[in-house]
Amino acid sequence: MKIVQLLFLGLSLGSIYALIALGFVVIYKGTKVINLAHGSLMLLGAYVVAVVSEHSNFGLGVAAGLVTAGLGAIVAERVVSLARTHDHLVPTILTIGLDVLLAAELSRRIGTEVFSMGDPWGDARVTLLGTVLPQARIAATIVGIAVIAAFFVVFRMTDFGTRMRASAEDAETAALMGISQRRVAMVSWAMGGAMACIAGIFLAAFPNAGLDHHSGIIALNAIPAIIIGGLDSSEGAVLGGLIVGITQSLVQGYADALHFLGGNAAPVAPYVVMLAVLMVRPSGIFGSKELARV
Amino acid sequence: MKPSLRSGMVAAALIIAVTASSCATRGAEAGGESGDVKTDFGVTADTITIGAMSDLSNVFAGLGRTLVDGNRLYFNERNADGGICGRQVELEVADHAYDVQKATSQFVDLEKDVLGFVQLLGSPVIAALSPQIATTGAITIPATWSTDWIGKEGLVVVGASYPGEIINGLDHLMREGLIAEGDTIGHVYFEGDFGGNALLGSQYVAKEAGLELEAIAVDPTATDLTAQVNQLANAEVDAILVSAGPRQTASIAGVAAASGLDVPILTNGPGFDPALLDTPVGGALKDNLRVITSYEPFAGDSVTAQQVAEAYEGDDPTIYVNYGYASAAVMGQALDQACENGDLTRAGVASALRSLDAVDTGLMPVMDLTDGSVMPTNETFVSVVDPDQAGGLTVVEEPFASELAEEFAAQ
Amino acid sequence: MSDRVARLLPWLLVLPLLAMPLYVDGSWLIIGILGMAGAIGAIGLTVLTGTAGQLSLAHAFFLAVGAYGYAFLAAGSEPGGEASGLGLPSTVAALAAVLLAGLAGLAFSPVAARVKGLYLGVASLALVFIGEHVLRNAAPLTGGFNGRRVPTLSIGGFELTGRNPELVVLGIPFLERERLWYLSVLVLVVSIVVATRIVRGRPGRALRLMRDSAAAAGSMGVEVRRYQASAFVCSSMFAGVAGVLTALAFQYIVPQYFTLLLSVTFLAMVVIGGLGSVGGAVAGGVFVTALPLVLEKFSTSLTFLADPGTGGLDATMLAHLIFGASIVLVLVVEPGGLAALGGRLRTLVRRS
Amino acid sequence: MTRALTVEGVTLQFGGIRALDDLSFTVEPGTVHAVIGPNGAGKSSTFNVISGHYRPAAGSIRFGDTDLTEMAPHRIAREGIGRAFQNIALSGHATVVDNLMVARHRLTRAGFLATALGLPGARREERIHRERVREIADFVGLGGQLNASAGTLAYGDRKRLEIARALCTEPEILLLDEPAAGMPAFEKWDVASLVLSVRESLGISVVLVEHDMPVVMAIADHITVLDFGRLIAEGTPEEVQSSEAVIAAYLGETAAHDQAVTTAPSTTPTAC
Repeated sequence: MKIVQLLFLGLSLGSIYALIALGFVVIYKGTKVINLAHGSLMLLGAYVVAVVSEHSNFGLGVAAGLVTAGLGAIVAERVVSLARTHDHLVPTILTIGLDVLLAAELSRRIGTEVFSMGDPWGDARVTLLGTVLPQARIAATIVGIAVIAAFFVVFRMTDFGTRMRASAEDAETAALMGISQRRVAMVSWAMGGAMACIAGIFLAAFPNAGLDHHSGIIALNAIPAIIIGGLDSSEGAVLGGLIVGITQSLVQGYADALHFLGGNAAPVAPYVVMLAVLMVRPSGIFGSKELARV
Repeated sequence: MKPSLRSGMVAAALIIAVTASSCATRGAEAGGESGDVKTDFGVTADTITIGAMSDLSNVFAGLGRTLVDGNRLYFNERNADGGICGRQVELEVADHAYDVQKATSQFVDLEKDVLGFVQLLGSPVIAALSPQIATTGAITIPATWSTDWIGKEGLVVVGASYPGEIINGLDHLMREGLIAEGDTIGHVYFEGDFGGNALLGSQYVAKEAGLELEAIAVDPTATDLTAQVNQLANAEVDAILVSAGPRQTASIAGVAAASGLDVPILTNGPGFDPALLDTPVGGALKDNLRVITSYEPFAGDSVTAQQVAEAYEGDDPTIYVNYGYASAAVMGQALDQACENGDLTRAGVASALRSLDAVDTGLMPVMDLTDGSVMPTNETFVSVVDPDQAGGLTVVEEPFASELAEEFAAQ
Repeated sequence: MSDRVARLLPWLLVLPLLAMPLYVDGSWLIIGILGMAGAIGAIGLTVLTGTAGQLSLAHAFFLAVGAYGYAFLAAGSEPGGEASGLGLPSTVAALAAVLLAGLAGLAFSPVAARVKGLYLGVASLALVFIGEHVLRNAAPLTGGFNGRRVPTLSIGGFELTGRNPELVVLGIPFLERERLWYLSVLVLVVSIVVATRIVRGRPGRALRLMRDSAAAAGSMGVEVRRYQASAFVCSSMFAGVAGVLTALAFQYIVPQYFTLLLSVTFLAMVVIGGLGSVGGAVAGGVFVTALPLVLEKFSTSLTFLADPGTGGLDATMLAHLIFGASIVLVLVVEPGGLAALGGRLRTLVRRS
Repeated sequence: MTRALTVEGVTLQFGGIRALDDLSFTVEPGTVHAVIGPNGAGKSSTFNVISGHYRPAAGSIRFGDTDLTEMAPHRIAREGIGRAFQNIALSGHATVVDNLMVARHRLTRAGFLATALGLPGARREERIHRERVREIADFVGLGGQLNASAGTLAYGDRKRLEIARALCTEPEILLLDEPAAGMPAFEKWDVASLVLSVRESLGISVVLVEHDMPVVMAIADHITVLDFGRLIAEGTPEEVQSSEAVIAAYLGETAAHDQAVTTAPSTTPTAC
């Protein structure tokens, strides 16, 4: 039964990683930038949720958090777009600068406090097939699935989704067809920011102890996920997130048997999986190959 | 613009000319006598400068801040009473932000201005600076209770060791009848000089008292310990030890309570942070957590603890205010002794400190510092969570040293 | 400006560096030494990321190989030591550690040759995490969590990073830091010369074309995969040198230093300096390394700074803000970084 | 010049689409050989196969007795096949002379170590090759702009630089991909005469892909005409001009073009 438990845990954790990873991918598809300020955006959103819900209620807090993280992401996108360059490396490096700035200010505000999210699930839990799962985590999985499903509906079926896909595939042609690159960029970042906020709420909620100034770095866990799945693949992000969650959970669960890996190998294991995937598929499982124009 | 050999030689000639004509501006080393005592570093006729290297802006900021507050409280008190050896004590605080590079550079700067260090926080920093501390001979009190650092020149670990705390804690649970021979205990720990060291304690007890031990290493970035708690639940543990950070303690307590794993949880001092009491896991901490320390919790019952609590002006006090005060008191008493010996040099302070066989700080058990190769005490308090108390802890068992802890320490 | 003066200029920059230990004390020297180590590491990264166009976040890992490699090779296996060692002569160990870093780069080259662009950047991230894991777990080699001591470097009994035999110059005792200072200046100058030659010479031209068009590089006879691997090896050897110097400066190394943060710091150095420019990398390396250290040093005299831990703007925070803002500003305002600013300055001077 | 370049039965496939279909032709030594055809006919693909960027599914490419079919691009370059790219593939920030020096790569040896140490051999080599590069730059008319950065050159000069760079590899045979594309008339004829003098004064065979028919007809010795990846005609300019298949293909170009777009492969395989 142990394996079932571990899979459950891995899936529930993986669904949060999937949300973070999807945020990365949406932004990448929209603008070809890996947003390395994602962790700080996540922290920003969750911080606002915590502060607002303390003074009013959780629903209002979530709304405020989503809006703040979305707006923060748009501001970030505007700054990134100021770098006029065709080199994809440059805007990605720029987001490191933004991350440092945002993280510095947030950690000054948060200081040594630990915020609770004020979420309705508290420390309640459910027992499923002998596995104890926190309700907040179940909610995370459900919300994660819902957000991801909604995203795919928007992406595949709406006009906006079509525009976004078009510009993801060939920005120049899309621009010629009258698709506003700028709007696509802003909306994709806003969506990415909002997803980060949702993930942040669940990463700070039970069974985690709450939000502190260091919570943002958990977003790093999603980085192997986006590479495993493929930078420009939404499906890949979801799959990658789940792979990372399950890998961590299994390696942790079988730590005794895996002792030759050294102590505490769980945080490192996803990176090993990532390298293995890259050796076979240099653009991830679902990632499209980079075109070589001669 | 390519440097050629010839231009290089011209430059070299210039360098020689410049350096020869210059008089170097750097001063000579400190030393000599000041008033009635021998001195070298950090002591003038009217001040003694003591250093504190802390983390005030990174992961251990909460701990570091209150620790510095405690250091300050003690020296302020002494200064108000006329100072030490007729001199006012100045505390030079440096914030290394848990960054080894920064700490290394700061140390060079700070070291020549201070007599010793009343605080050195962060195990990587302690490790990185340990050779330089040995070279300078500056008495340094590291904010750690790991046996890894005893017997290292210059470093004076104050209090009982992490494994000693764990052993006493288990002894306490056995006496309370909460665990017995044949039971299983779980130990969740950070690898390294904190958790890895504390694990020696639980391993020792498991062997000596016939307990089964389920040890799980976790990473400081792991804040969701559901998997670990499940593992402990599967092993049907009767008690959980946590030698990790406050977030890990909180997650374990929370998940364990939610899973119906209603067992006592023990942690070392660094595993508890009162800031967590307002989060959803606060209740679980209150029900099951016991904290084992060799220093009295903030606002404890002792006279000194009450005085310190009264004098404390900051927000959100933690138990480290008291430890900071007590470790400063150890330094203070070493300075008093050195003054009496007429030798306030680093070497003088070191030998004075090592002559103290009964240091009473008012907040910690009486300590014997004469043997640098063992911990100065094996006695610890046991405290439980009390949200109504400032600092969040209240003592349930006054300092004691279990037989097992004494035997372990003697090894 | 006459040709001769122009040729003398770079050497004139070295001049104050050589006189420095006579005027400033150990705390400034250590900042300088760390800055120079940073500069050397940054040179390596700018060759890889700037010239060859390969994004790498693995630089911290290669620094660690250099640092730990030196400590392991040079340390004797004395009883009571934290970790074992081979006891090689320290100069041999230092050179071997640099080679070892190069070998580590070579070992990664199958990935480097397969994976491109941002994927490579993230793939290289794996090395930092895996490396840190190994450093913590391979205790017999690395000393584990608590790290290990770094032996002094000496030539024929003269300690280049110690205090024996005694040496006094112009009334100033030359101790560890004074000696290491000169060693660092020497190594930095050599690194700059070597890197400049590589970047301007045949390998540099091939790497640049490879970055701009891999297909064209192939048709010019450049073995693209081999050159990608070579760039990695070359860059990791510079990182190895920086690692050895850092280890010598610290005298004790711990795994917690060689983390993702360090890799990101190096990336910031080369970006702020101007991608692909050796001079820029040096400027960026010194700036990024020294900034927090210098700010911290002056924090008490900078009255607008708050005391650390009070929630106001303290030195650490200010350093973070300047660090973050410089990355953003450089990339938005002057993508050529400090190197381009320097270029503009030169033009201005020449015109006037 | 003794070697002929023989393309024999080459088929190139992207997914289900045949970009080249059983293509065969021979470039005789010392000739200007043009490959023409409507858009999407497979001209650039032919070049990419010859220079090793694409690998054919069937068929072979030989240069004299040497089989190039499985060779990597850099090995093919070393065999003496030079290539100028259609979408200018220069290092924009580097100077003209550096862009040309990189083409000496196969003729020079100084590696990382020799360059880093500034060994005498490496310095001598650099000096000698700089001299030769200057000659070639003069030959194409860029002698006065050696130290300008490539990105700042006028379009026509960049095209010339492409050609010069290919020449700097000292090829036996030169592949020129639309050297006159996008140029005003007077510059086109400059390029045309440059191509002729490459053949005449340097004795290098030229394979030319070019859209501009008057230029092609004026300078080509031999023409291969492709349509949908297949050879539809070949011969001297006169023979080709009178070929009915060619006329049909070109007349139908508009229609063919549309068709080519709709059936064009959506992905291009990665190089190397």
